[in-house]
Amino acid sequence: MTANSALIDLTGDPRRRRRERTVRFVFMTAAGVSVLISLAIVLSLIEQAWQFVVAIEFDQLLANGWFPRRGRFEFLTLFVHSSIITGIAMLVAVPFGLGSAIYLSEYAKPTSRRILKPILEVLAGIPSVVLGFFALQFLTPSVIRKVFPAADSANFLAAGIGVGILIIPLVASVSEDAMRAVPRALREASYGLGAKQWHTALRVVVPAALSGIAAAIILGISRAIGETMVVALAAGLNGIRNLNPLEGGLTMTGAIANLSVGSDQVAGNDSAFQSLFFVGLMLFTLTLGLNVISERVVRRYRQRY
Amino acid sequence: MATTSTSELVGRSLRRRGRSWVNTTIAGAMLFSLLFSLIVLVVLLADTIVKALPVFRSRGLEFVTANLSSQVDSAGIAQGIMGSLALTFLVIVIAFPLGVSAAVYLEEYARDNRWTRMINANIRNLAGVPSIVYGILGLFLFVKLINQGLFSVADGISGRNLIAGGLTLSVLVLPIMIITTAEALRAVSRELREASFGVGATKWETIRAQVLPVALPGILTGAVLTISRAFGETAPLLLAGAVLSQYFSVSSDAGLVDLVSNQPYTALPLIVYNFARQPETEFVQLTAAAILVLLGMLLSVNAATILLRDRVERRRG
Amino acid sequence: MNLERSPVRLTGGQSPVVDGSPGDERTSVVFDLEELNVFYGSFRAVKDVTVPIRKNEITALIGPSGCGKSTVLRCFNRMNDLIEGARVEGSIRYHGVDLYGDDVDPVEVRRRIGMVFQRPNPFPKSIYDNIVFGPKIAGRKTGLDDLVEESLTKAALWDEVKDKLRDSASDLSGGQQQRLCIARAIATNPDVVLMDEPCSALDPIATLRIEELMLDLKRDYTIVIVTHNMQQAARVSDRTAFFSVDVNEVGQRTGRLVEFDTTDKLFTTPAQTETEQYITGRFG
Amino acid sequence: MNLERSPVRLTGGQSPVVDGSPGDERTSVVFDLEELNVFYGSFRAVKDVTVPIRKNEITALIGPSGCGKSTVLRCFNRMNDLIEGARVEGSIRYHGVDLYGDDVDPVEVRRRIGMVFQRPNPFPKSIYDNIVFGPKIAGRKTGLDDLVEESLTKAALWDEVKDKLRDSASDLSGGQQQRLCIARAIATNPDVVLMDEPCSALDPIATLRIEELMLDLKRDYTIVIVTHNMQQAARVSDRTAFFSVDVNEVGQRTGRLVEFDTTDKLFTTPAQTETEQYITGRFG
Amino acid sequence: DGGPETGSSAVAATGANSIAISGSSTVEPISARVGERFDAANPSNSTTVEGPGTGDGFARLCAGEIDISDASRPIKDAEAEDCAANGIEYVELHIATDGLTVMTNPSNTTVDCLTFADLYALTGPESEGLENWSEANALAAELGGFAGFPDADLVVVGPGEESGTYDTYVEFVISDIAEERGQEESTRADYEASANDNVVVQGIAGNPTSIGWVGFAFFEQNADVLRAVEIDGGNGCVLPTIETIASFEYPLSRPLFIYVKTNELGTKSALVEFVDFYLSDEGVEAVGDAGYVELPAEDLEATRAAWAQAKG
Ligand SMILES: Nc1ncnc2c1ncn2[C@@H]1O[C@H](COP(=O)(O)OP(=O)(O)OP(=O)(O)O)[C@@H](O)[C@H]1O
Ligand SMILES: Nc1ncnc2c1ncn2[C@@H]1O[C@H](COP(=O)(O)OP(=O)(O)OP(=O)(O)O)[C@@H](O)[C@H]1O
Ligand SMILES: [Mg+2]
Ligand SMILES: [Mg+2]
Repeated sequence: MTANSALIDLTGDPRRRRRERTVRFVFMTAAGVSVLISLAIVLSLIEQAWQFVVAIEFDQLLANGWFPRRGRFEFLTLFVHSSIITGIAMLVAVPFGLGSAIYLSEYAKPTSRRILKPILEVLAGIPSVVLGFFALQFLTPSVIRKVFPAADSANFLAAGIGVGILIIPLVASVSEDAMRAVPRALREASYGLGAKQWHTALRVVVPAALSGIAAAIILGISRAIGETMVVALAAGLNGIRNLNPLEGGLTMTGAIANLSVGSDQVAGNDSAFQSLFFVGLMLFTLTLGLNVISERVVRRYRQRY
Repeated sequence: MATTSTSELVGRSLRRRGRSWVNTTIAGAMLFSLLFSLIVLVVLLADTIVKALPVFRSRGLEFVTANLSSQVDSAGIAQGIMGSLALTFLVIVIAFPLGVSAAVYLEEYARDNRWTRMINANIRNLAGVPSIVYGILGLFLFVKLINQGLFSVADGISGRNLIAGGLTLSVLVLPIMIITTAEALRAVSRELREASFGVGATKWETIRAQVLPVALPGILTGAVLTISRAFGETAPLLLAGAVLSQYFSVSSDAGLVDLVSNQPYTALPLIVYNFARQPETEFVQLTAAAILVLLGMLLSVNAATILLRDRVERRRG
Repeated sequence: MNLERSPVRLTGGQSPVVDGSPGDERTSVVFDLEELNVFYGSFRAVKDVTVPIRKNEITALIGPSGCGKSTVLRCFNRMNDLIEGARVEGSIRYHGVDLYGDDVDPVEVRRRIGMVFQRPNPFPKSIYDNIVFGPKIAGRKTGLDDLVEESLTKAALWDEVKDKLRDSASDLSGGQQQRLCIARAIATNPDVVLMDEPCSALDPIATLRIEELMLDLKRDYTIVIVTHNMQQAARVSDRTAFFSVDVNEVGQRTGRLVEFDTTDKLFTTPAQTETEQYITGRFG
Repeated sequence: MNLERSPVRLTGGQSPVVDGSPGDERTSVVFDLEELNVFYGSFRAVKDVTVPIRKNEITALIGPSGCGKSTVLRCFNRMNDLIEGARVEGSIRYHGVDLYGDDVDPVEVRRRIGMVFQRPNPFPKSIYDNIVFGPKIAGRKTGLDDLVEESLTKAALWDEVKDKLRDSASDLSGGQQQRLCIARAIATNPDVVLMDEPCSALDPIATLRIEELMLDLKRDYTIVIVTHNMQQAARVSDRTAFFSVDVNEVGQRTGRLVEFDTTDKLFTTPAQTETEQYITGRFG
Repeated sequence: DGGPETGSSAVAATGANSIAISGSSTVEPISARVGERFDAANPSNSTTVEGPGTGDGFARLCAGEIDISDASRPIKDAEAEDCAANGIEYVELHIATDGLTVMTNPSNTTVDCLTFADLYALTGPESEGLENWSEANALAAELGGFAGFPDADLVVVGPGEESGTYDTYVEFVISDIAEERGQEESTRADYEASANDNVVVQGIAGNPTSIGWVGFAFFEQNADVLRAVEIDGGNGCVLPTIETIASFEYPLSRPLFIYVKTNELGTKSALVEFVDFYLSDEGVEAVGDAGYVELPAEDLEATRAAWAQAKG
């Protein structure tokens, strides 16, 4: 018997074990890359944005309007313009996105769902530059100008609607997930009390999924603020603060795009281009914050059910 | 007797009072909000086709094969198509291996600790970063560094080349690739893994021979998303060195290395953007035509990947 | 109405023994199931069930898992309408009215026939809103506060929650939640309450309270309860329907009614050996 | 090794009765569990298990749900390593070698100690590939066809599938799939086969076939089987370990070994009242 | 250094057979045409022509990133110092003339001729916020312009600040007056700016009471929907025409240049050939094709001489 124990060798094949370690290491490095990327983003933004901030006088950030070449860097203007477009976009995306979600999760039968869901997926696949062209060459002339002949060729309304269309699928899919996470038991309880379908949908399911829907909206806002091409094409380049949706103006993303296309470096005026990184940093912080918030909100309903 | 009347009373009280119009209107409203997206799609496509028609009529497919030009009537999008295909290829060879490996590590190897959760959250957030910010990263990290000869293959190499663009787009889509792959891996049953370990397979053997094959369709679905995203992106390339101009040309005798590392490039969406900025009606038409080509290529890229996925699924039965 | 129908006694292994038992005349029939068959798609879940449910009584449905208790129960308020492909054959008369008649509105049916489910499923809203949900959608606007107090009192929950009506119902214990669901069900003032294993998710103490509650409630309501727990059926119900299940070659389980009788009779002197075996726990 | 250890008989409610039974000397000990404790994180799932597993015998682990049968079984081939936070204290000696020793490669352990799971889990590949996967990764390149035939024959599946070795294993019936899993397990030529409720997902006929199969297999292999089904334990096993479970105030269930003995003895004259109650079905 | 970081930056002056041109969007059409024709003859050559703005062009030229910088104004001292600092040498080649054209909508008949004073009053830094022509009268009169503007909405449209056209306009029209009045040497910020001259054209064509300025080429191409305004630079009102511009009689005439980096002329034959072609009779046609005013013979000779000397 005791001899037996000597016979048993469980140390296994060292080559296989070595290979395991190597593979594991390779994969780990790959995962590490994602961290490096985030670091790279943050560092490159901060490094350059800092150069900008030290290069300019503080009151240049409060000067009237966003005119890099004149050393006027009123970020507030860009922010206001971005907010206006985001607002309009959400006015489009929330009702249509939520409606779609409610229909898909509460009304559509599995078969019709399989037919209807792809509509949103296709829409989600349309490149934003295409919607930018659509906003500039169709929405403005053929829709908005028909209602408001006074509208400029580049205006917030068209850009906002374009962005809104762009994020309908996002809002729809995230809030639909939330609604489908609502347990069947709640629906049965509602029907059991003699509720009609719309009672159940709007008074039971939607309230129960509210946090998820909120997350969807926040995500939508973040996406709208970050959207570039639609804005660059349809919202115009006006650096003077403008609150009229029928006229255009430069947004955060628009400013970055514009600077990257032609900033007109004149010797001794480097900060004109550096401002690009400053705006980029602001944009990054803003969207990151929104995403983190929506993360939190989502986790709330995830753990509820 | 009394009961009969109860029966009638009950019968009446249970009677259906006509279709509830509230119910129907609300259902209708919800359905409409969904169909709105469809309407938009149809209008967008119809409008584009109408605007593009003159180009196809007068030039047929010639403008697809023609290069950029300062003359509207001879300007074409060939360089954009080549550029986009090249970029997509680069994304496939860079982002897929990286993304899948990262996902495999996070799902299969990493223990569930704060560090791992941090990385996962970080990846989800990266997926939400505006694409133009990735452009800034590309400009700073790739264009600039390559210019300063960091990755330089030869001296005086230009940072405004396909490699810079490809890297930028790869970084952009990496999070999507990781997330979708991770989901696909999560869907693989624990039983399958235990079966494999039970016959003395190592982790890697289990992943390679059992888990990845089963997860492949899901991974390919991620691939569809990734490719179409990369293919349609414009903003990051504005900064990542793609040429945005009336005219540029590529040397006819540039070798492959030279092409990706040293020649100017552009992409189809950028050409769309540049055309769309020009107000003349000729350019409006040209833009629409270019958009149709863009959408067509997107569609076929997706279709191809989806077909591939179904093939895989069927092969696995 | 078929009150005059004299008690039928069928015999023979497979055919159910339905005993009207003494005292039929005392209580009127609320539900009258005849030759009820329920299908899910093509698969028949329950076969030829014939059972009368009497007013102000507690009727228990017992039987092994998968024998179709829930399925049958969900026919009483047409809950099955919500399941794709679910189909009913045979007749269910409610006070003599065919429940599945064309001009019958299931919404109305569910309003008059409340239901309590296996696992407590309060809405993620305040206790108050849980109670008033039903009445509100039924169009009631006034006297809601009184209604809440009344329902909660009937459900023996008032004292425990009267100071936190605005708190979220999710914070209640399992037993309290289930009683809240009962309160919610009776708030719409139904005349029948259906309960599908209402205690299976609760601890013994909570269970006991619910059972006492049922005995109170039966003064005002007719109750049908599904339970796995034979002691419970014996403790609370006046009559019991025992279902069994036949498995066919492809493994489909079709439930059938084996015996229906007063609970005492069924538990003391069952007419069917199958019943006896089950209640003595020798199978199922 | 501790074969010479004279049969211990511990007494007293909580402490397990481990009986070496006549004939220890005939058969050698393959596994030797001493004071085994298994933890999931901080929670102790199994307490102080001391059991010897003997060569070419079938040892059954029985007990109520949650008593830790699977947990113990998964220690024999270090399957628990795969579960985060799972920890083992005490010793498991395999032919005298400490299974959890530092220089032991769990991969090697699992190759020598095969496992069959509760639900049939063939790889979504061809029958052939299912069998050869294990040997291939173990580095075997030649004679695979013979190996496949041999393993399938041992698993009493060869005749049914020999004409469709290239078909997908998913198309087999549940019983066939489970036998395929057994064939897959013995293809790596282990000397122990662990089975966790191998028949719980199968119909009676399939179950019978598997049981016969086990009796054949024990000539070449040592078998440890977890089962809920006491008849099965009685039918197939030589020795039986009966586990019970203590529930602490916070409801955590910690399993412990109540009695270990030859199956005849344990089922006919159990030393512990707890055991007797369980096998006569009066609890659990 | 702003250069290496510029957005569409850094077409590094690279391999022997690739030529990178950037700078003025006004000159871009000329260089693009030249490049196109040159490549047709030399397929192995790679040319990139971009038009982010004159200033960007100089920044990159001085950062050594490009071979040729298009310019719609002469290089500024600061920019020249930049080049010197980086050891970049260049030759300035005058290749065409442009008449910066002030224009309005054809339906606007009240304005035929404007002085710099008028333009300053309408578009200068002090006009910021003005929304009606008549509001500019006071200042215009004070500065000795014609004034007498009607009561009509004032819409100012012009090329973006990144364009050389903008610089020229400021330099010609605004600078002097702004200087003596101690104002910022720039136009009002609240005008409809566009990087794309065609958008400017459309803005004016689309608005009956608008005023704006573009390069002569763009005006000429759209002469049917625009109306050029005569400019009085002190010697009476002059309408921009090919002749008046070529002769610099038109006060807003300006030379268009290309600045060629000379550091690598020895090693980079392609660049030499390219510029040779640019200045050849065939190349010069591009100027007319692009809608600009070709140089009088003697000026062209001067340019060719300068190039010949630079080649050494
Ligand atoms: N939605 C459904 N679709 C298809 N089959 C169903 C559905 N619900 C139940 N069944 C089937 O109908 C039969 C009866 O199910 P039911 O839930 O009524 O049994 P039960 O007596 O309530 O069992 P339990 O006591 O476990 O609740 C079962 O075979 C079940 O598989
Ligand atoms: N992966 C795990 N993590 C945490 N606790 C676990 C895990 N697996 C099992 N447990 C716990 O360990 C105890 C024993 O589980 P185990 O599965 O071994 O019981 P069992 O006897 O196999 O039950 P069954 O007969 O139902 O399979 C149970 O309380 C269970 O909740
Ligand atoms: Mg049930
Ligand atoms: Mg188990």
